[in-house]
Order: sequence, then C-alpha cells, then structure tokens
Amino acid sequence: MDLLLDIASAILLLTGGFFVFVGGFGVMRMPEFFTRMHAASLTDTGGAALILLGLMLQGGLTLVPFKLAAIFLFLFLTSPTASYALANAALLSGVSTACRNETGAPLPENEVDSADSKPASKSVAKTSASRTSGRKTTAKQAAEQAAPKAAARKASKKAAKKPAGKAAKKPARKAAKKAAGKPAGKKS
Amino acid sequence: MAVLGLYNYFIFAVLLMIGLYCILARTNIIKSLIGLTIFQGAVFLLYISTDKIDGGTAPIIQEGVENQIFANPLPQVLILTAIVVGISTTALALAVTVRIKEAYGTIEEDKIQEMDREL
Amino acid sequence: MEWVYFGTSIAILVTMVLAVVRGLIGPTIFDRVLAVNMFGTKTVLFLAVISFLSGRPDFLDLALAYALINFIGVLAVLLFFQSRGVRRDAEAEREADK
Amino acid sequence: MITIVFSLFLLTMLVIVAVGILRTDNLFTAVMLSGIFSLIMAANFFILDAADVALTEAVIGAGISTVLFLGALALTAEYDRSPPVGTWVPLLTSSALGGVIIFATLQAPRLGDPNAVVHKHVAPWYLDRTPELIDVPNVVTAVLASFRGYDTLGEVFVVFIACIGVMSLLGRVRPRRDSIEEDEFDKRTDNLRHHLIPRVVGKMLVPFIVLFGLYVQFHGDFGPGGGFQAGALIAAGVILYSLLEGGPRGRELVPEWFSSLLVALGAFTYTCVGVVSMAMGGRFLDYSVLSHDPVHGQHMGILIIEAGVGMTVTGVMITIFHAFSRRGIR
Repeated sequence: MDLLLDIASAILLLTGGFFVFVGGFGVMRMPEFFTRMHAASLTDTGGAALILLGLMLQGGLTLVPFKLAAIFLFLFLTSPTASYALANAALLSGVSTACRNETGAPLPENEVDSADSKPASKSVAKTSASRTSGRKTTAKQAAEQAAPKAAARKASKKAAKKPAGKAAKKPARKAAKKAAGKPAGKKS
Repeated sequence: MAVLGLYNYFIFAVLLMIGLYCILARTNIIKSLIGLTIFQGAVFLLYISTDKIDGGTAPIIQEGVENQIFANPLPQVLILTAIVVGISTTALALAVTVRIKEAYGTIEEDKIQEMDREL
Repeated sequence: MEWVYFGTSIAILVTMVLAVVRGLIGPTIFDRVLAVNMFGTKTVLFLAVISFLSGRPDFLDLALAYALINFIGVLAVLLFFQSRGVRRDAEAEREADK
Repeated sequence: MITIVFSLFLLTMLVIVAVGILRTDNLFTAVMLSGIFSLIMAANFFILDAADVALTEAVIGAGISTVLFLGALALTAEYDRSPPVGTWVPLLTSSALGGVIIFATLQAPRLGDPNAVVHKHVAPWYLDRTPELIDVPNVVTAVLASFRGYDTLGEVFVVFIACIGVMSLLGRVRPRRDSIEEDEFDKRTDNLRHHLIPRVVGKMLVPFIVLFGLYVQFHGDFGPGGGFQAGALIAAGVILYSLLEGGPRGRELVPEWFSSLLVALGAFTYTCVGVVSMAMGGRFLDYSVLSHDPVHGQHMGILIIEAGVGMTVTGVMITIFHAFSRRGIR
C-alpha cells in the first residue's frame, strides 16, 4: 500500500515538475507578452495542482494534507486573479498584441512594434532563431547572422520589403514607445 | 568542496559590492535606496549562513524525536528583527524622498545640490 | 522518495531560472511583472517540496503565507498603472503652471 | 550536499538579479526585480534552516515592500536619470571592499561546519536549556522573547520611532473629507472597484489573511511565527483591502487613530511586562516571577510580549501605508 502511494505521488510530482518546467519554457519562448502570460498562468494552476496533490498523498493523516489543500485553494484563487490584474494593467498602458493568427507569425504591420529590440545576448538570439520569434531580430540583423531555417526564410522575406519598411519604422517605433511607456529595447 | 563551502561568503562579498556601487554611483535617491536593500540583504545572508550546521534542522524542537541537531538560533533572532526594522527604516527613507520631491521637484542628488548652491 | 522530491525541486528551480531570465530581458515592463508573479508561485511550490525533502512538513506555513499574499504586488501594479494617467495629467498641469 | 546544490542555484540567481537591478534605469523594473531578489532570499533562508526568518522575509517582501516602493514611485519619478558620471571611484571603492572581504573569508569556516566558533559559544546553551527553562518548542521564539528580550524591546522601539518619523513627514495633511459618496468613488482612480474579479477574490481572501496572521501570532511558540511575522501579515490583509477599495475605505476599516494607538499600545504593553516583573520582585523582563511556577510565568510573559510586538508591527505597517496612500490623493 505504501509502495503504491509512493509510486502514485512520484508520478504526480514528476509530471507536475514537468508541467511547471514547460510553463517556464513557454514563458521564455513565446513571442509576445500575452502569449507568455498564457503559458505562465496555465501551468501555475496545472503544475501546482499536480505537485500539491502528489505531496498530499505523502502527508498521511495529519494536518499536512489540509494545509496543502489550503495552499492549492489559495493558489487556485489568486493565480488567475493576478493574471487578470496583469493583463488589465498591460491593456491599460497599451501593450500591443503582435501575433494574431494561429501560426504565431506576426502580421506585417506589427513587425515594426518590436523591431527596435536588438538581440542583446547570444543566447537570446539563439533561442529566438525560430519560427515564432523571428521578430526579435531585425530583418537586417537576422540576415547578417544567417539565422537557420525558418528565421532566415522570414528574414529574406523581410529584406525584400526593407526599403519601404525602413521609412515607416521610425515614427511607428516612437508611437510604440509612447504607448508602452518605456523604450522596450533598452535592456533586452 | 572547500571552495563550495565558502560560496555563501563570496556571494555575500559580491552582493555587498553591488549594493555599495549602486549607492555610490547612482544619484537617483530611490535607486540608491534599492541598492541599500541589496546591501542589507547581503548582511542578512552572511548572518544566516553562519547558522547552518551539517545534518541540522530548523531550531524548532519536535516531540518524540531524539538527538536532533539544530541550527544556531541566535543569528536567526537577530536577522528576524532586522528585516522588520529594515523595512520600517526604508519606509522612513522613502518618506524623506517624497518630501524632497515635493520641495525640489526632483530626486536626483546632483540637481538638488545644484539648487542648493544657487540659493 | 528523496530523489523524486529532489528531481521535482530541480525542475522548479530551473523554471525559476527561466523566470529570472524573462524578468531580466523584458522586453516590456509587464514581462517583468509576469516574471515576479510566476517566480512567486514557483517559490510556493519550491518551499512545499523542500519542506518535505527536509522531513519537516510542518513548515508548510511558509508556503501558505506566500500563496495568500503573493498577488498583492500584482494588484499594486494594476493600481499603479491605473492611476498613472491621472498622475501624468496632473504633472503636465503643474509644468504648464510654471 | 543537497543544500549546496540548491544554494549554488539560488545564490547565483541572487547575484544575477542584483546586477540586473544595478543596470536598469527604469525604477519600476528595479522594484520588480527587487521583489524577485527578496523571493530568492526567502527561499535561501529556508534552505539554510532559518524557517522563521524565511517567513518574515516572505511576508515583508511579498506583501509590503513592493507596495511601499510602488507607492513611493507614484509620488516621485519612474526613471533614474543619473548622469553617466565617472564611475571609477565607486567601482574602486566597492571592489576594494569586496576584495578585503573575500580575502578575509578565505579563513572562515565552511558552510555547516559543526566546529565553527558560532556553534560553540552561547547557542548550545540556548538549545539545551530552552526545554527546561522556558519549555516552548520554538527556540527562536524563546531566544527572541525571553533570553534576549532587551534586544527585541529595542527593535520594537526602533520600529516605533521609524513610524513616528513617517507620520511626521507624510501624515497629518489637513484631513480631507474621508467619507466619500458612492458615485464619487466610481470616478476615482485610486481603487480597484471597477475590477470585479480582483475585488471579489481579494475581499474573500482578506479575512483568511487576517486569520492566518492570528494563527502565526499564537502558534509562534510551536512553529515558525511570532509577533513580527503576524503583524506584517495582518497589515498585508489591510493593505489588500485598501488597494481594492481605495484609501478612504481602508481608513474607514482601520482608522488612523486606531493604527497609531496600536503602535503605542504594543510598545507600552511590552514595557509594562518588564515593569510588572520588576514590581513582582524579579529583574526587568524576567517573566519567571509573573506566576507561581517559573515556566508558566515564562509562557505568560512570552505570550504577552509577542502580542505587544504584533500590535506594534501591525500598527506601524498600516500607518506607513496609509501615510503614503493619503499623500497620493492630495
């Protein structure tokens, strides 16, 4: 019986750990703020529920499972509330939603929103060299780096319409800055 | 292993450096205050690092468990109160900052000094 | 069971590192707030797992305290941005008066 | 071993976050990152077997510090416009300090060394004699409230004086009408009344936070907790209510005269216990004489002074928050 409980809670704990990790991974990899929030808030409840359930099985007949249940209940209430508050604050100060179709590819007119975020560190550039986050690098930089596969494809596409895009870039960027209340590129 | 055992102290030194640099190099008062909280945190870390003992546990005696080794309670007591005192004094400093902003219209030290010199 | 706890806590720690990276690189300030909030939830889980790993599950009080008050910070952020527009208008007025 | 692995992770993160705080010129970002800093710190304290300290840091860092800093930012400025001055003097100073400290720590006992001097001095005495003299399971509470009661009295008065300072700097603006009409509330921006989800969930949680605060207060003899943590928790509950319903409503819930009264009353209670124990023939803050049985007297004394500490800390945190929020709506 003990062994069964152990196995069950081990499975729950490890799955929970995996879920939590996937959430963190999503927060790293998702292309823009609202999708990142989606990744974080989903696993906040899912992964946390699994881990706390796994711990509950180990608690035995003491006060411990009740405390864990209380933690779960409060997380279950507060985490979506925090997500709501955060999304609301972001909407209030006008964070733009960069991708609107289900492939996650940015729409052309929105590319300029984030065009000024330069690939600051190599790791960022590396992780962003993929389908979703080609927008992290400007067209020129992406082309220079000869980023692999999809990003390169997109870069070449971007490069084709660069002259037109460049002219429109500056004012649009300023507007985006104003809306976000803070130059987005500075530290990224 | 020997170096790993001293890692906490190295981090203490590095955090102290960062905090001090933040206080000295930035003229913005709130930024300096945040540097001060880093400095404080470094000191807390040093104290709490000294309480750890191999195979020990938090100094709360459990019923029916014999021969437990407990961590040193003294640094914990000192730091526990220091944290609360730290936040109150930080609040006081923030209050002073708010008054400075109201009086001078800025919270940059160099501009405040300029204004003082002009008087 | 020790190794299961250990593995789970390592997974949570790695997630914490990812959250910290997100908090550092931004790019918008809301990404940083998101990182703080996520880090808070992960700390709750971390404390819960660690209290089992160290064999003192009665220390769950800490995780409980966190779970209760972790979102106050985010509400403060919402309030901050909500009243920022008003504050900016007042500041502009003051500038105009000068 | 496990401790060292976790410490490596957490401490390295701590330094990275600190560097991030140093480098950013957006104060809002700096405040958010210092929130992460305090969370890492709390997890680290817990790993180093300091459950009480971790609880304190958790409550202060998550519930109070961020709110206070944001309140101050709202009243001052959001950007750090420090000029790029010659940074080599501070750099030199701080690296000299760091170098000296690192050199000094090379001789220090490693983490967890049982033969370190700290573990040989007074700590074993505390750990051995607590069950016999005071008989509470939480040795930290015993040391805090009884063995080193003078220290704690001093700290309570430091907090008390800091509160007086904040009040004299920010408080006592000519009180505007605090009773505000219902429809005027809807036009104000210093509350979250329009946001239904936070409002419902938050108001539901306020009683639980206060209840948990009371649990921490009175369970402090047996588990991690005590007056300091409980005070901060209860104050966090009141702060949550004030954020949701706006400052005036918060001040209706806990009027300013009441929170100031709590501050004074807590410190007064603490001192009174000392004076009473002197009057009953003992020394200042020697609780053994409070009852016919010395151990029972210690229990009583600890309970009362912890209550005093809790009252003072609650009052101080609420007063400070009210002072900042009242300043904001002028």
